[in-house]
Amino acid sequence: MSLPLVVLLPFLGAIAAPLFAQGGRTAIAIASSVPALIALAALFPHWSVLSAGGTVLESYEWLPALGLSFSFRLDGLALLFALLILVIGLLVILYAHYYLEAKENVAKFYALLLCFKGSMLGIVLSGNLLLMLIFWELTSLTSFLLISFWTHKQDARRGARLALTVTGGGGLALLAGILLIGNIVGSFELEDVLAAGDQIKAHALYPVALTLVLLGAFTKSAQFPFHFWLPHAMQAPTPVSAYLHSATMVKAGIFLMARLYPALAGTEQWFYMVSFTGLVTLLFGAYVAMFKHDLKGLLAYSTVSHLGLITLLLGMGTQLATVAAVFHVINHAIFKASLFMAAGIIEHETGTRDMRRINGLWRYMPHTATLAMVAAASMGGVPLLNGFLSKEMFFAESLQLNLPGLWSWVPPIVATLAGIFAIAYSARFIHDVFFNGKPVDLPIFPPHEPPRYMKIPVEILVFACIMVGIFPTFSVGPLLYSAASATLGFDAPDYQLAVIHGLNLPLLMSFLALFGGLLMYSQRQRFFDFHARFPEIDEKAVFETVISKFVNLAHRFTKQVENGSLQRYAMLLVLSVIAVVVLPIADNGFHIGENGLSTIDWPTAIAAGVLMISALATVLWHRERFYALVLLSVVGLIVSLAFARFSAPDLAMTQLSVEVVTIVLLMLALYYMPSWTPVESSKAQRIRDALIALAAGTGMTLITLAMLTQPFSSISEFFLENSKSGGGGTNVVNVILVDFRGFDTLGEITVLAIAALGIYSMLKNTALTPPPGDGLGHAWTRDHYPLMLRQIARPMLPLALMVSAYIFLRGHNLPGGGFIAGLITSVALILQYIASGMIWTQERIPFRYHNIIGLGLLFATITGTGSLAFGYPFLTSTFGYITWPVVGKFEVASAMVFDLGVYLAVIGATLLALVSIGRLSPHSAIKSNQESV
Amino acid sequence: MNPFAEYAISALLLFGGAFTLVGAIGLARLPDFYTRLHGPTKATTVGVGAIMLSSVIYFSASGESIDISEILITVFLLMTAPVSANMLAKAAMHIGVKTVDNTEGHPWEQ
Amino acid sequence: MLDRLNFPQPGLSLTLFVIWQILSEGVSGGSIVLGLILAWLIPQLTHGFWPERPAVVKIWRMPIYVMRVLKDIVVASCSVAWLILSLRTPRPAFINYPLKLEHPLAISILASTISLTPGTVSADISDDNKTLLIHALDAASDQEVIDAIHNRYEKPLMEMFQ
Amino acid sequence: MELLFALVIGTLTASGIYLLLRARTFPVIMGLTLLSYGVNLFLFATGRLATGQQPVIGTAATYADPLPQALVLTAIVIGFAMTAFLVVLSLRSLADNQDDHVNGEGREMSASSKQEREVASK
Amino acid sequence: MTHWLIAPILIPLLGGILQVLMGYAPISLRRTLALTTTVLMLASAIVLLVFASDGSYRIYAFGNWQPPFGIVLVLDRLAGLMLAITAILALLCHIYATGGADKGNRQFHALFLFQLMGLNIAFLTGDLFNLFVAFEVLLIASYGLLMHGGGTVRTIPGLHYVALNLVGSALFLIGVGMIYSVTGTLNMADLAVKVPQVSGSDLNLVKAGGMMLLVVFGLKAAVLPLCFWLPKAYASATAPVAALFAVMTKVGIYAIMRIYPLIFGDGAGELANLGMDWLFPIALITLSMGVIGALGADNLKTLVAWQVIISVGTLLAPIALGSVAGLSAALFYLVSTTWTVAGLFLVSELVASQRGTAADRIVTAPKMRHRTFLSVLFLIGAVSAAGIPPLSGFFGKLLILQSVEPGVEMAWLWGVLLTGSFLMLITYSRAGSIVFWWTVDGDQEAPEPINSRISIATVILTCLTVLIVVLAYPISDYTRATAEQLHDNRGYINILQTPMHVPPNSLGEEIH
Amino acid sequence: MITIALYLTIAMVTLAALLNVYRLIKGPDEPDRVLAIDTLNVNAIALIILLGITLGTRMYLESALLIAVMGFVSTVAMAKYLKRGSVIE
Ligand code: NA
Ligand code: NA
Repeated sequence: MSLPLVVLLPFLGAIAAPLFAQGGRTAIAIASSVPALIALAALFPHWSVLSAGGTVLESYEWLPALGLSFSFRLDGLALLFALLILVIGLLVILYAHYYLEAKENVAKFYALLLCFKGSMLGIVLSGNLLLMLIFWELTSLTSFLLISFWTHKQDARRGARLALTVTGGGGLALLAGILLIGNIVGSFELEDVLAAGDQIKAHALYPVALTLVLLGAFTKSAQFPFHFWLPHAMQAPTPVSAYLHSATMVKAGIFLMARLYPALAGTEQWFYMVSFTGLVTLLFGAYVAMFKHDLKGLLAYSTVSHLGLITLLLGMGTQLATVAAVFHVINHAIFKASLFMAAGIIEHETGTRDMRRINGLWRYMPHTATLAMVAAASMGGVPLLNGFLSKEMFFAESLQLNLPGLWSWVPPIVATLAGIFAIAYSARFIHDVFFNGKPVDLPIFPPHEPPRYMKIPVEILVFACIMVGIFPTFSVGPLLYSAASATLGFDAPDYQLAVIHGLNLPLLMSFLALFGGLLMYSQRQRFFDFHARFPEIDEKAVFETVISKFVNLAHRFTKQVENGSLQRYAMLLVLSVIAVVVLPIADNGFHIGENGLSTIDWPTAIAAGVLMISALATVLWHRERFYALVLLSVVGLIVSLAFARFSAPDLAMTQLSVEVVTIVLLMLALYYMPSWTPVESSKAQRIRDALIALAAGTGMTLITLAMLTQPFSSISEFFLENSKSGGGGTNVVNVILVDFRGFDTLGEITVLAIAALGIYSMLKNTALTPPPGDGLGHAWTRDHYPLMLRQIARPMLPLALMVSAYIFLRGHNLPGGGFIAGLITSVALILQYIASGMIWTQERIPFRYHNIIGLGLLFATITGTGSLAFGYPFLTSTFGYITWPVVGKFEVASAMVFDLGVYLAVIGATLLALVSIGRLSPHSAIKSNQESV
Repeated sequence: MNPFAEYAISALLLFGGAFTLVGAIGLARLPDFYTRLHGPTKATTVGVGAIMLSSVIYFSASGESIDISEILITVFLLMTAPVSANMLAKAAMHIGVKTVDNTEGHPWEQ
Repeated sequence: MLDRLNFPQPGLSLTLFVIWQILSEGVSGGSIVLGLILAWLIPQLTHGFWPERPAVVKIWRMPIYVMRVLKDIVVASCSVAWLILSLRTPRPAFINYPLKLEHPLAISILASTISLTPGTVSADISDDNKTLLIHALDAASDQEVIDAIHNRYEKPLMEMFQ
Repeated sequence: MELLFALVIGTLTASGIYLLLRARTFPVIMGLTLLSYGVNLFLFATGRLATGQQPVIGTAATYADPLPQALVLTAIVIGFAMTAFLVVLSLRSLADNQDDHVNGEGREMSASSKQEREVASK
Repeated sequence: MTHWLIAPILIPLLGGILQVLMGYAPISLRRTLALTTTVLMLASAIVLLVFASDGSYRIYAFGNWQPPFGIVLVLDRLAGLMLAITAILALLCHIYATGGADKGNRQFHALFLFQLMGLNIAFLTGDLFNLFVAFEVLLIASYGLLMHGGGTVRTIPGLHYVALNLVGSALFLIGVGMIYSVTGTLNMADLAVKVPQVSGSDLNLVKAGGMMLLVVFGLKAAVLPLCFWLPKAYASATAPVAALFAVMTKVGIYAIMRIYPLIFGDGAGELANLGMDWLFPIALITLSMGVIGALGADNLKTLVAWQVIISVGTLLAPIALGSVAGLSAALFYLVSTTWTVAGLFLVSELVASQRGTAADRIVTAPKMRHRTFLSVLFLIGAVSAAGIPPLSGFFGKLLILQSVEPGVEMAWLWGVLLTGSFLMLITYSRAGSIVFWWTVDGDQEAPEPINSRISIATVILTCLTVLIVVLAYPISDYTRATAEQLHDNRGYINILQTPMHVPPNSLGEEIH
Repeated sequence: MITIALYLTIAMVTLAALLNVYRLIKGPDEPDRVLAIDTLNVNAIALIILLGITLGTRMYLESALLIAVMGFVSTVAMAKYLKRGSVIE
């Protein structure tokens, strides 16, 4: 339980810390330190196991489907990193306590810092690669939030986004790499993966996996060419820089390479990719660092360089190089953290980080200066300090590389060169800041020593530099050995951690570097002049530019394709259908089915001809809208005739009734619309559209023809057999509608109801100005409600109700039913509206259409639920025959009540829809008493 | 079937068909809208009426129960045709549809 | 409540009842009961839509009038048919017919009659219900048409509706 | 007969789709209506063509497939509801945008209609 | 047989009817009743989820007609899952809506409930034509909901949405017709039996029908090139509506998952895996288009709307691969993405409400009230949506990445998915930093404070992603089992053998 | 005999319909077109009755009744549109 606890504690702390906000900054800082202290205490007992070369494993199942588990694994390497994270974390908390100003959101800061700490611990303690990846990306996220802690600063926001983009993106590559490894090994458990090194390296996908994993590592550890985010991450508050960007997060990539060393290293690919990247980064970082005027910029590039160094060491592949790499991780963390803190103090006290303005601070803050100078010396690799030791090991290893021919000279030369640069920029850090005349134009003047306790973290770290530098074996020996062994996967070879190994080539190189560096610093102006010839690249700005270019490009592209044109969308839809439906059929060839064609009778043919002519005429004259509408109604009429012709009386009636309501609806709308459609598409477009339409039409024709001539049998036999006996009706279509498939009908009337309600609410606050006259320029007539029409409309209503009742009642046994009856009633009422106007009619209708709709739906539903009482499913119908005196025998069917619901819903919905449009007319608002008679 | 019924049915059918056709011919060839209005309102209605009647006789004669629903349709058509004509005439007068030259009198302003 | 259990429009109720018998398959106990129910129910629902019923209608004269009109329709249809089929150019005319009838229903019936009988179509009724615009397909003289209509149709209607 | 029926459906589909691709709401609605006629006829035809075989028990010797008829009935009603909604929506669009184009910001306007607008604005 | 299966349909139906009949009741009463309805529906959905998790099929035969003749509802794991996802989403959206978004239209609650009814029918029905009806119910309700709220911006996108869906409905009918014209049946289980037997010249028709339906479902799901109606429509909808719409595209995906493995699965002979070879590349292109759209979006809602399209592509790619692992991964991701995207819509609306004229546009504006609150919610949503650890979106993507076997498809899927995630990372960080961090001087005109219902609903919906992570094990177990159930269609086919129900106290003659 | 008469009648009615379509297309004015479709409705009624006689069934009569009702309302609405613009006001 202790390992997950170590990881979990900071997160719990992150939740808890803000609760202490009311207790003041100190309370938060203390609260934030608790998790680390507990964690240290929790890790301590494991040391006995680790020092004996063992590994602590704790595993809990989480998502076996993914191969993801809560596995934690503690070995020397993990412990080393965990200690760095925890200890430096504690120092940073203390430091930040003085660094942050009172007005700042300290709670947020500590919470984020703790989240980061937890994530970082998660990376190093994960025993499962996927789990590690989760923490990996979490560090990117928390780092993003920490860098942009001062959200009001543009540079901070940009730097944060740049960092997130690079490291988060690298994380995605790492994810792919890990997945590949998991795929090869069959497990994501670190134990399994580390044991399967040979299997991985032999796999065909090894190069891909390696590349992806290294992409993750390189981006995180700021290796060239992904280094550029790190300097911009320095926009973060200094505690963050010290912690994340020197000691911990940037080491995550190094950690990953070390962690997977047994699984991935030892091949040529590894060697070339890792060592070459490291080499370039080492040199490049060191070179650039020298020219940075920004204190933290210098430190950042120095960090880049040192990370390159470690990478190079890991890439070399020799055992001692690996030991050196691990050692340098420790040393770099120590001196760089202290340097950042010192830089932070300087910035804090002077108000700037520009080395051109900061001069001669020795006079104002000698204590800080001393600390910084020791740390800087360590960074430069001055003997007796920790930096020197690992660098010596590095120089030694650079000489051991077995490269062909002259190539073997390259590593030692580059190493020495980098050493020269390192001395030079360290010297610059010392001389330029603390000496070099007087300060120039400092925002805060004169600078003072910082608060006493702010220096404590620095003092501790500098003390560590010296301790390790002088007593390496005593101070870090066991830990280093344990960590190096864990990295290698077996016990590390013998090596000596001594201050001086004797007079040898590496020592010579060190001295070369020392003097070369000092020389270079003394001649710095020449180098500055040389460097100034190259334009300075602000990667942030480049990044912003690139991103906004991309955004603009994406925006333009999106606007191009998503151009808000229904014409295009509809065309794409139709083309899609043609592509996936019509074309394949055309490919397969078209067949007339086995049944062949039946003979044509001429009246039908003529009717069909009229239909086709009308349809085409509708297209041809679609610009004259009313005319097109008339033609459309002819099409509708013939469609209903076709239904009658081919044995579907119910359909014929439905089509007829719906047709007239639709036409009235369209005319209601047309009143407000232009009566004429202008030509808007070019001839080419029209031809294109016509071709598309023709293709679709041809497709439908062929499909229909193939279908109609093919024999088939359907489930309908069942309906025909059971309609009378099971459904109590002889009109099978109606029995299907109210019984066999009554649920469809319930849905259908619901659709109708919703449409009407939607129409009603959509038009509620709509104002439309009707045109003053028709399209030909005639003003509308005065005569709203013609006499003859009114007179005929009167008897029509009762007659239509009668017919409705008739159609309704017989529907179960003969063509008809609730739907058609409902439409007849609706149309009769519509006639009243047409003949006598909105107000007159509305006055005579004592109910709201909403309620009719609601009642209709309710009837249908309640009838359906009736059967539940008898234990039967919803919509089970029942019927029976009752014999009454006089009346005789008649049928009572529950389906009729359902149909009544349909009837009511249809009336309510149809009229609500039409009346809602009619209400738009200004006349309906005027209380007109035209109806005097 | 009763031969008398057959004769009656056939005659009514042909009569109805002929009148329907005549109405349509009128619609097609009369010179202006107002004259064309006469064809459908009368000839066609009469034609359909005759066909309906033949249907009534046909089904009555072929042994089904006497059923005169068709009459209802005819009555309905007779009731509505004048109103349709009236509405259309009013629409035509509103639009100012041209009359044939030799028309006496004038349509009203709408 | 009880006072609503009447027949607000007895004529309509009767008509509806008869129509129901026509529609239903044969007169039976069931159709009579249902017909009665509908003949009562429907006017209850719709009487508001028919506010201006004539006070007195001599309804028994109606069948005679209808028979006359039907005969005229058939006879005169033939003449129109002939006119259509012959190649003679018709002499159309718009005729202003002075109405004596006052009741709107009566006017409507007259106008319908005019439209149904061949050769004439009621094109419009003036706003004051005093004049009927008739379009005649082939009119010899206006007055002839006016007289014919008045004598043959308007007089009987006046008798019915006064 | 089948060929005739197929041609009718094809014509309706083609006409419908051509109108669907127009730039104004009204033709689009008409196109959709035509298309739905075609579709309803097609769905109806899936039960194959039958003459005088209305599926009313006792009125014919054999019966047409009643199921597609029921489906088409449902489809007609639903189609009506949808069309009604679309019609009203196009009215609403007319009210909101002062014209009846179906295209949003990226309206494709040809020279002729621009001219027309200019003329109209004078 | 249990009547529970109709509960998720009848509850919103009756609740909706009640809303229609109570049009003039005070709004507080209507809200209470409407919310009660949704809560009851959620309860019923959970009951069904529990039922379904035993892995059996439950059927409900309307009218007590033996399938394939009558319409049946079929409850299996997939249906249970979809019901639960929708019900939870719906309740939260509904609570949000009662915070004030439901004003201005008395029909809002009715439309909302009918929409739920339509969705639930779609998830439960075992009948192809009834699926059409369900689609229409949910579509027509969605049209109404889309137009809810003031302003003129939504009419044109609404018009496009309606018109295209009308074409879609027509295509659906044609597709159903083609399939019926050969198989003579509409019941999905029966189709699963009959389609593999199709041969000869009938193959063409069924194939055409199947592809036609795929186009229709693709339109509903918004795959490229049929997705362009979506961004503007969703972006212009009122927040709770847009959030509810997060599940609408999933209906299309649901239909694909339901129908293709069942009817055109591995055992469908010549029609096996119909259309899936099209679907895979289309899914990836859709995903790419979504990413481009999101990258180029100039306001948050549009960005989120494109995220919907990204989700669609992400979901369909593994579905197209057709493996159990793929389906399972897709289902897991579906749970996550539906809620996450919905939450983002709500957050975007809140942001818009706090920024005056800048609304949710990705531009600088004076600092908003509740910035921390909103930015945290946005962060959670964005992290989950972009598929970055540790939130649920990541696990979904991880499952999807793992579901594909090494090969060309893997390269494509991984490449597109990971690049997409990368670009979305950029997109969200850019949008978030501009909207939340990059403030100019000045004060917002004091916007209305966010009322507690709204914030509770938003917080819960946004944080569901955390819940998914916590429950990842049971959820992934469930989706795995669901995928297995989908992949093996024998169980579904067996519903045809279900004996019809005869109640113990049968009333004999009175009921047939 | 009835058969022959029936066929002749169907032929005449169909021809009549064609003439109506001619008028429909030709116009020249909108009222002409509405008149043509009104007449077409009546022809359709006739055709349905004739279909019923041909098939010997009364199943289609109500369709004819509906054409009469619906056709009338449709004609009236169109006419009103032509002169008033607003069909329901
Ligand atoms: Na300086
Ligand atoms: Na009778």
